[in-house]
Amino acid sequence: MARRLARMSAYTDEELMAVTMARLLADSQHVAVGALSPLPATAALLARARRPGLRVTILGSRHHNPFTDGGRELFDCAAQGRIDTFFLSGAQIDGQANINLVGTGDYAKPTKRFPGSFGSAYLYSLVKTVILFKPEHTPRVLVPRVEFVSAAGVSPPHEYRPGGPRHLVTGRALFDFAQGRFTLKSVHPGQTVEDIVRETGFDFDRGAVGATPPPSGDELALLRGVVRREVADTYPRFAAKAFGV
Amino acid sequence: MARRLARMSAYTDEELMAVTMARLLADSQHVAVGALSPLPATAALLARARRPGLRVTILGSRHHNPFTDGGRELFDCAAQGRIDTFFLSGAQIDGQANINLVGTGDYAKPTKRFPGSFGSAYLYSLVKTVILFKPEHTPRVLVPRVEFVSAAGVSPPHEYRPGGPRHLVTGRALFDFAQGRFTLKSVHPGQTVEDIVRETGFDFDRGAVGATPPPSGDELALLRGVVRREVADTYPRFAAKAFGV
Amino acid sequence: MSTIVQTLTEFVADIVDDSRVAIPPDYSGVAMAATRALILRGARGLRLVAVPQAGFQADILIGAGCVASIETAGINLGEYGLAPRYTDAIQRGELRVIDATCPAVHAGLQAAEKGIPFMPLRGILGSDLLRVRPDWRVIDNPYGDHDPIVLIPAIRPDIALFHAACADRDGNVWVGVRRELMTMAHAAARSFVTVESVSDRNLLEDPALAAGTIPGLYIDRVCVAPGGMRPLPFGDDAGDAAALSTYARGAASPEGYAQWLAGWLA
Amino acid sequence: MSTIVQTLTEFVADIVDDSRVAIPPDYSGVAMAATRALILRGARGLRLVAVPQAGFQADILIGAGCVASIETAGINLGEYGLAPRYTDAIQRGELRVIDATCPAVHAGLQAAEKGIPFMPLRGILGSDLLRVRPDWRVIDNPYGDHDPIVLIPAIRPDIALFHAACADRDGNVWVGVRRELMTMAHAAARSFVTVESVSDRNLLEDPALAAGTIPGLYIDRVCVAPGGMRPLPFGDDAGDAAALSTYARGAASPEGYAQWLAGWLA
Repeated sequence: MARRLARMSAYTDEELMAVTMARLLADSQHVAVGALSPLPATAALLARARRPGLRVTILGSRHHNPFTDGGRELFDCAAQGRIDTFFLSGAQIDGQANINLVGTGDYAKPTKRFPGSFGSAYLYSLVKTVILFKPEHTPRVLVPRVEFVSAAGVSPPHEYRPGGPRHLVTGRALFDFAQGRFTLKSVHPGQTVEDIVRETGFDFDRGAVGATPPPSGDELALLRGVVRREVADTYPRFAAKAFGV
Repeated sequence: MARRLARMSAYTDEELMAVTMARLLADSQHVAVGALSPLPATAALLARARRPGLRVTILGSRHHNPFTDGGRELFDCAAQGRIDTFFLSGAQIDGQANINLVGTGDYAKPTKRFPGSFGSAYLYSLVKTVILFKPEHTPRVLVPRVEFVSAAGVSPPHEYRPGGPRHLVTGRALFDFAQGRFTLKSVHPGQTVEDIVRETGFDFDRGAVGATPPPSGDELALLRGVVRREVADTYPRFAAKAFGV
Repeated sequence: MSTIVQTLTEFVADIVDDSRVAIPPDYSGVAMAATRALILRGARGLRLVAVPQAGFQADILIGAGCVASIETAGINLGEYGLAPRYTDAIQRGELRVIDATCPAVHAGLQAAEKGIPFMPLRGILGSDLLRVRPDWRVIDNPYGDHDPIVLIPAIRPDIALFHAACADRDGNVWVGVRRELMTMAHAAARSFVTVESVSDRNLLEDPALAAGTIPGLYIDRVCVAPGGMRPLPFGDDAGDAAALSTYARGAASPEGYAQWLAGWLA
Repeated sequence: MSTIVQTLTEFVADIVDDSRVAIPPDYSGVAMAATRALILRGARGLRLVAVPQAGFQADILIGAGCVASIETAGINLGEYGLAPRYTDAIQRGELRVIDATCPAVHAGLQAAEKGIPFMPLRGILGSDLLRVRPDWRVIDNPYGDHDPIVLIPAIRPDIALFHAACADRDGNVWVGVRRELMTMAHAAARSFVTVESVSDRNLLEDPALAAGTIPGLYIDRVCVAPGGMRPLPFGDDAGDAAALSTYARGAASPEGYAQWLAGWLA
């Protein structure tokens, strides 16, 4: 993913996704990032570099993790409504924003077994704004219907659900999610709407589709400076390869 | 209470009660004492002075309180079955071992209001052995039926209740409690069975009623030495007046 | 975000009348200096939640007419006896008491901390507390067989008010083993904390101190008030036994209390 | 009572086959040296509870055939990728996976800690986890109106197994901010802890350290195992990235794992 595409852009795919995700954090006061999520961590730290008042909590980080009540505190904190934005991904994501982190085929004898649902089944409902992210944008992962619902995209109206999915950022495009449907908002540089239609396994709405703005010089300078150093603290392997020079 | 009775005993009333309570701790591995309970603290520390393996937890003490998970830990610990013996008292205690720590008269407009139930409603059911203690032994406090049940002495068989009251130590006597009835076990020096019947407001059983053994020389030496010093750490006012010289 | 305010007057300004205020027991971290400021500002209608029991602070506030109701497992002045202003206010019908039992208060706060509507709790069955607490429900344990169990609804205070040893510039507050203060801060919408001092060093950066620190995330107001728990004991300060004794004696009568209060506020 | 045992062989002797063993995640306090001793003793049928997710330790134990089942919110090797022995064991039908979600594991342990049969939890509704976890019940919230809520039954491990920085002679164990280790110890019937060192000073006597200390009341076995979490990072020890990488590469095949294991046990 980190290799430059043929278009010889001045930024990496990770940088473009991180910048796109960071721009979705404008209304957030407290962004939390789960374990093993270097891309969201990069986005959150970039947003914080631009807006120092933003509170960023990164699980697994020694410097951006304020929790002192054990592993449960992130989850308690989310249920208290003290976290505005969280990030989730899925081995499969479908058009109703259901995500699958468990496996394909029969649950008892899976054809493919993924690592597990982690906190998704819970946080997807409780954090006001969840941003889905998935570098791979193909019909293999963006499917009509996930084979196991780790966390449901939508809920019946009477169910307690203060939060849910609001955006999906992939390696090709940015979608919004509302009323149970994805809407294509912008395509990344080098992509066309037709590319997106072809590479997306589910049906989605199209309004006025824009072009995802590439990282600005300021954004790249921050990413490759302070943000890279902060990310390296928790994700040294990611930091070593995801950023341009 | 601390004044010597006319019988000019060589020990105080508190010392006799503490010794009597301490002797009930022989089967216990972990004795806990609630806040504002100097007499049980004295009994537990005496038992520990004689059997150093005994674990004694005294709420409010700086040296005998191992808890590090906040005010709830005593209660969680009790529910886990890790506390063998606890002590409770009551402004009223009745023949079914119900205790009243709330008030008399109409609940909404009490004739007399007591401090409150504290942890009794919970610990009375969950700690295997609860020892009731009450220096005053009169029909005023040992009543046929308490006017408010802070904590119930007995429960229907299907209710979850691993613990409950097993003994009652007063300024006059020692009772056991089983099958919903008190049985007089021994009367303190200077008391007769008739005294007990007259001063007890509820009906109780009598088997072979013995005489409560007075504190031995060893017990008094411990009480007035190490135990008094340890008690003073938490209860300086009590320690200053409850022990003989 | 945590704000460090300069005066206790400012500090208590946002503890508005009728707030539901969680307070710790006398052995934990009682904000006595802030209590004085609350009385000076003429606070009214406070709905206290004692975690889990109350003492001097509640009795003083009740005597001063600041309190509409108190949820508590019990109240007394420790070795100094009964709480006289509390008893008096009840008998005059001026105070609503919501009787609880210690673990139920803790469980209710933990339910709020976890963002759940209730917490089950063992024990309590057979107690008349169930009669006077209709909000405590009894259900059949879904995992048992004819096994009744009590449910305690979440307790969500508007404000947690307490005293602690130390805060830092980010509003992190060190409470050590007094974890009920942390639960209070997690459960309450906002937390107001007086401290002995403010450290220039971030408390969360020290692994030993971090273990006993409430993150600034939960802390809204901090005010430096050295000796802010006096006359109660706190840490290595043994407190002022004579002053506590004077209160207990004075507060035994309305006149004695009024005289004591005038002296305290002077 | 806490017993300080001299060797890891003694230490693991009482972690009998088929025990339900709670283990922490890779970033907490994993008892790796004890894991090696468990494999050397030929442990079988362990029912792991990952609190709340698993990593190297579980993958190694699974590869060695020690594990019958694992309850976990997820498993991977962090930056080193998927857990290969886990995936392989599932596909060969040799491992029972009890899928969870992180907060449900924490809630289940908290229920055990509180001695209650279950804990309600928000979220989860709509997830297929409810389909594969019939022990997670959905009830109508008694405090709501047509408000379904999930119940998580108590998780009561036989043994909590972890590594910590320090113990003292009374079996008190310092874990600092790693409070999930404390919850594990409270919830489990018995706790087995390896430590970097044993202090002659009582940890509870120091107010700063006490805040991060599990009382000896909950600790059954302590064994000194310096570097007992290696090759995982711990405290100021950054761990052995090369060794972790070697494992991840080797364990990709059964043969590679066998070779790696032989080297580790040698």
